Amino acid sequence: MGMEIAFWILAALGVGSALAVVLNRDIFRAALFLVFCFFTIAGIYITIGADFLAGVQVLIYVGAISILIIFAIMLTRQTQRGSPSNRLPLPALVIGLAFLGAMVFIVLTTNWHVVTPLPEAGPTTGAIALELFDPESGFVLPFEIASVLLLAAAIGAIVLAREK
Amino acid sequence: MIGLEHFLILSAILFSIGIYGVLVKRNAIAILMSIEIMLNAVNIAMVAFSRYLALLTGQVFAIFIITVAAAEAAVGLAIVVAIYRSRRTVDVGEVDLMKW
Amino acid sequence: MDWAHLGIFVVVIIAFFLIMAMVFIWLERRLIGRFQIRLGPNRAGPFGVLQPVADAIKVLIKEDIVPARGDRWVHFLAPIIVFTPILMIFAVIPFGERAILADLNIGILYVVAISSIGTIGVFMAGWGSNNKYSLIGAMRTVAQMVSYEIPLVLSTVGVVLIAGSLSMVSIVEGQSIPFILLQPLGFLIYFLGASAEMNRTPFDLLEAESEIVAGFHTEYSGLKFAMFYLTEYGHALAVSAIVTTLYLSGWMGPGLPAFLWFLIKVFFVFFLVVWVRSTLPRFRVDQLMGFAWKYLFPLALVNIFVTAFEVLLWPDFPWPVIFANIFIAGALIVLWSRLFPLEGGVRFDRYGLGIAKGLALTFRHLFRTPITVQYPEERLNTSKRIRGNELLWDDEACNGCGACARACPVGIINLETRRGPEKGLLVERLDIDMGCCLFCGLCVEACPLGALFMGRGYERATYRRGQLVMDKERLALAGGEPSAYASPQIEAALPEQTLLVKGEMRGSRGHKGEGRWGWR
Amino acid sequence: MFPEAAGWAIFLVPVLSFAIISLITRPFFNSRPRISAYITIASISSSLILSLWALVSVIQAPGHAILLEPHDWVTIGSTTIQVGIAIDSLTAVMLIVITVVSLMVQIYSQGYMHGDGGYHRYFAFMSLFTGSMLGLVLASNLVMLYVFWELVGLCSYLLIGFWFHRPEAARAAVKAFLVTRIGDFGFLAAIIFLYAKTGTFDIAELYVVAPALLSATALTWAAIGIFSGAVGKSAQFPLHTWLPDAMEGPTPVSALIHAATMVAAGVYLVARTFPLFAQSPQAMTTVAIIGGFTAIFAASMGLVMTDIKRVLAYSTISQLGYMMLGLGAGSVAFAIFHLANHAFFKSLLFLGAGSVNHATGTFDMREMGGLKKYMPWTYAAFLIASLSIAGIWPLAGFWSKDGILLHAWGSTPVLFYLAMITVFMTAFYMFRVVFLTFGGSYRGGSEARSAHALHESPKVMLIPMVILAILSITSGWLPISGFLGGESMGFFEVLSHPMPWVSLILAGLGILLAYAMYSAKWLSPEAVGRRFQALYRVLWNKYWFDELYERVFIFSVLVDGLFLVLQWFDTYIVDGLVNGVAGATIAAGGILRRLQTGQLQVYGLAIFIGVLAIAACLFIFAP
Repeated sequence: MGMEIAFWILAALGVGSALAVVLNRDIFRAALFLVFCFFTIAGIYITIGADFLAGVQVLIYVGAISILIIFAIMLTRQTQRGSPSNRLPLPALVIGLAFLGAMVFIVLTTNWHVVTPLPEAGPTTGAIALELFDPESGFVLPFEIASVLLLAAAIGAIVLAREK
Repeated sequence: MIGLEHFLILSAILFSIGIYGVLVKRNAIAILMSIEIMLNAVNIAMVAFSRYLALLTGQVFAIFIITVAAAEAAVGLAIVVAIYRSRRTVDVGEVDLMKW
Repeated sequence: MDWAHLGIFVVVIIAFFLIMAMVFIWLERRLIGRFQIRLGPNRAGPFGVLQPVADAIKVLIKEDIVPARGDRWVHFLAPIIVFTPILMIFAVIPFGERAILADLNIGILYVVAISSIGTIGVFMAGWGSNNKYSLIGAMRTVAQMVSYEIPLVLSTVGVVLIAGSLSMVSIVEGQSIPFILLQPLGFLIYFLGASAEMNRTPFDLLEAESEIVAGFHTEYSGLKFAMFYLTEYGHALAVSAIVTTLYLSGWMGPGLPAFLWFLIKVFFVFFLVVWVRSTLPRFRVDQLMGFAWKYLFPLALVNIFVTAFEVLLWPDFPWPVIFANIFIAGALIVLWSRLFPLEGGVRFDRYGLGIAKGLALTFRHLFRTPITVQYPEERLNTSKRIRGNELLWDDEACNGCGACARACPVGIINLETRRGPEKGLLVERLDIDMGCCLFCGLCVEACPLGALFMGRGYERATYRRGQLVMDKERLALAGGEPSAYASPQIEAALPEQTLLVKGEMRGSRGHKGEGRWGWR
Repeated sequence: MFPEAAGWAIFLVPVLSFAIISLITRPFFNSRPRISAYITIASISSSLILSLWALVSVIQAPGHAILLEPHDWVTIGSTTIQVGIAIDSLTAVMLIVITVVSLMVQIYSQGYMHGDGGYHRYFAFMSLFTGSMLGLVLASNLVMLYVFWELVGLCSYLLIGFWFHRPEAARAAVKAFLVTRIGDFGFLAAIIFLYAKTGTFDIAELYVVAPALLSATALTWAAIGIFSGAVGKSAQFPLHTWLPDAMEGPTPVSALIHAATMVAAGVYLVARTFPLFAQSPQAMTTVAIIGGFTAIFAASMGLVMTDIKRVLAYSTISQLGYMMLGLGAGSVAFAIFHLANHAFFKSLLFLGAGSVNHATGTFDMREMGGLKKYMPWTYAAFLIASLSIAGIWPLAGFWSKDGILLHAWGSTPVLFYLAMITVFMTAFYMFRVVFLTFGGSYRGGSEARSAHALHESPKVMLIPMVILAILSITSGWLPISGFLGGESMGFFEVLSHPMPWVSLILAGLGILLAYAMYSAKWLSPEAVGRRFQALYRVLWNKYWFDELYERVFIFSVLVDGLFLVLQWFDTYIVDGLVNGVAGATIAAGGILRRLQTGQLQVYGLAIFIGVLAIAACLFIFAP
């Protein structure tokens, strides 16, 4: 019961803050709403029982990516101009709603083969680790590739953003 | 009872909001922010699947998506900063050197 | 754990947090005082324990100033967002065997994640203030915090590797040997990283008054400033608690109850923090980032590799590993600082001994008698030739020649005379406006009869300027003690100058009679 | 019994030496060039030992042939290309000739190339060449033979252009490569033609299958195709022009490649595929005519050249013509016999020329003279070789040449007369060389060399020459022709026939004339030149063949004729097509580029619309 209430509150807050992100003209505030949105999504992970992912979400998105975004906002000094819309709000709205409709339709009409009864949500950290690094069926190679990707991205970002 | 559909629809709503933001915002950073919302929406769906289909692979994928999102944010924002350096603007409408 | 239990625990934790923060504020001030051979606050309540309360009351009734054209909401939310995560950290701190709000199995991850939220608050504070110093300070602070967060997180990985769990309780229970012995390098990195996260000396240059006003909270006052202040000490408390949990085997210990052990260790860690703060000077700004990225970060990585290797080889960690790890840590620190000196050639193998000496010195200061003057009760033993803020006039000796009035460069000596019965001059009026006096002493030197003296008194405060104008009665020699300035005969009569403080001689027993803080 | 591995080792060891030199000693021991020389000499020595073993085995084997199963190399669909080696008497003789001459040349090269910057490279290429040449004679099928055929061509190219910084050398290398390619084209066409008709590349099989499956005309064309390869490689008329220019390479290279072995590969090829030729009288006639004509034609140009190596080059062409004549006259045995003898004395002549050059620094005979005094060993060796090539009894050249003449007399008397004239010419121009170089008094050499700087070459150069001189005398006494299936002649018995006397008298006359003109000065060469000025000019200008090829064929026919047509086709048809497509694309792009606004979000909109459309399509059309 508590989780249900939490879900509805978090979902409402998440959607609201996401809307604020795209509608707010003040880019800094939009970024703050984005942080809040990330935070609510972490909360939603907890309601699904993905505690490790919630921690990762907060650590990466709130702690790192948001900071990066805010730094970029500061470095580009675009706050005076704000974050206005272009000339496409109406087509974009139509497309967005069409996407929403299509996805909701698909979600509702598909049989998802949900496992019943739902297994008890337990700690996921160890299970994820086993899933990731299982030598038989794990994701060791993708994991390594992802780390190389991160390294490349870090170096690339430094090179790109460096003052010549 | 909260079911899989709830999470999927929440994910769809956030994704659509992200689409709207990507299409509408002029500021490149705002566009990147909208993209982050979309990625998070996908992650919600992934995690919901992993819970309701009892497959942890969904969460593993979410972790990879977060990794890629971090890389994307780093490189994307670096590009925005670099563009700002050379053109003194981050308005994607004004960055149209690639036309014709 | 039912809701009531949970609620009570939350209240207890908040109370603990607030009380401990206040204790820390008091403790830090007292400790720094003793480290610097002072007393620290000691008036409000016994030993000054009520000082934080007094501060709190003062701050609560101060005016809350919001900068014009600042982002009001952001400005308002910033202290809350900085404060809340620190409070939330305590949810996973095990105070005792079962005294923990939520034994999350992602304990450390939770701590790291939650504490990273604070950076957003710092940013908001800088942005909302609409002040370029605040913003620059905030950006630098955030950059510093983010940079130091990486070695900090990496250093905890070593602990997690050995304990095999992210849960705080499991980590504590895994410490049959305190991890500080198995992870000396990790402990050092965590300690330094956490100090930087807290913006504490030697990493506090971004909110140091002498550097950049007060950094991101320049524009904060009143309750909001109090929140920042509270956060600072709450953060220190949190870090102490986390270090205790991760490296000092938490609540575990022989004999005493668990909670007491926990508290002792927390205080010990905080003592370390204060000790370092009161000893070391600040980093230079160009060395700040270099220290995190070139020194702590690689060492943290090496620490992970070494630890992982040891976990693979000796899963139960026999005791020789302790010495091996201490040796590895020392060798790494010396080698690394030799190989990669920071900007300006700072090499910790050169300065390491100096740091140790400095720490030893401040530690010795703890056991010395403070030289603080408890002012109204105790007075300074003034110099023989002090020029106090008064003048003394000898009615008998004065012949009204007016030399003093002529000598005065600012012309504040107002002398009126009349013919006396024996053809001498009688002083009708002598007014000196001490509010304008330079205390240059020319009048004293000009007096041919030695009728005018500088006084030794230095406590002449009035409510009005007019009250500073002395008349004949108030200048009378009988009212004060003349200084030996320009008066050799008085100097000869005065006792020998000893220490600065009157009464009992103070100072280090080791330095008795050397007059290190006064004039002989 | 001769093991198969030993057969493979014969040519793979030098190839291995090439690999070692280029991959190990050249990069890592660059300052110790002698290592490369030793490696090369060791590898060729082992090849020589293995070849001797092979020879002994072949002699003992029934039918004088060692049969080895070929191995599959590449299978493309139903076509299987095999590699295999076969050793019969022909191969065995060739193996011995190649390894002996190559070994001598390598030993000699140590002295000749001493101090050259490309020492490693030289020996690497020489190893590769020797290996390829051995592979060429060992190959049991046409594909493998062709591979090595091209490899020796490549080595020839590399070694002619060894001093590639000299423009003449680079040009000569390219010329050699291109001219031989014309012949190779015919050869390749013949291989493919034969395969198309018979379905096999195996030479031994072809002997049996080809005459049965191919019509007489087809066989003739196939034979002529193969012969065209031989014409190119052996520098027969009309593809002879590259060989004199190839003298730009180092002299040991000329000795090995352009005198003894590679140029003889054409002769070997015809000999190897002789059963095909034997079935076609026309082909035989063609070979004989071209051979005979080349012999006299090249000899005539050799009469007037002043460059010692060019004289030798024309002489080589001429002697190769002899061999072809012998083949055309139907005597494989004597053709190969002559090949072997020629290999020894001609390589000796080249080595002698190199030795002379080593001393004087020039190849121009007008600047030599009187070297007899300074270089007695070289003189002796050179004289022996000259007598041998002139066909003086009982030296090696006599035996094989007279065998060929005998056969020519038997088949086509016209060619016999030409050959007889050639004998005279050969004797004349060789002794012209001897007298100009060694007789008289020293005339200067190149600028920096005065007479007292003249010296005999070092031992490392002389010893190979002495060995080759011995072989030049004695190789004719060996029963090679008999071994190869021809008749052999008794040592003195041969003098009882009239024919050898005729050729001996003609050779003697040639020597006498040379003596008269260049040693005794009874006749002034200048006077003779003026007397026959027209002829002299023709000969001096090499019948204007280079000019003919360059001006007429290349510029008139190709550049102004065929190329113009091709260029028109290229410009209007090919380019027109390409430009038309491009123009249409540009026009379409001009319209479509309006869509490309540079506005990222418009593209994004399009992408999302597209995704929606795809989803809709999936939903509508999916089952």
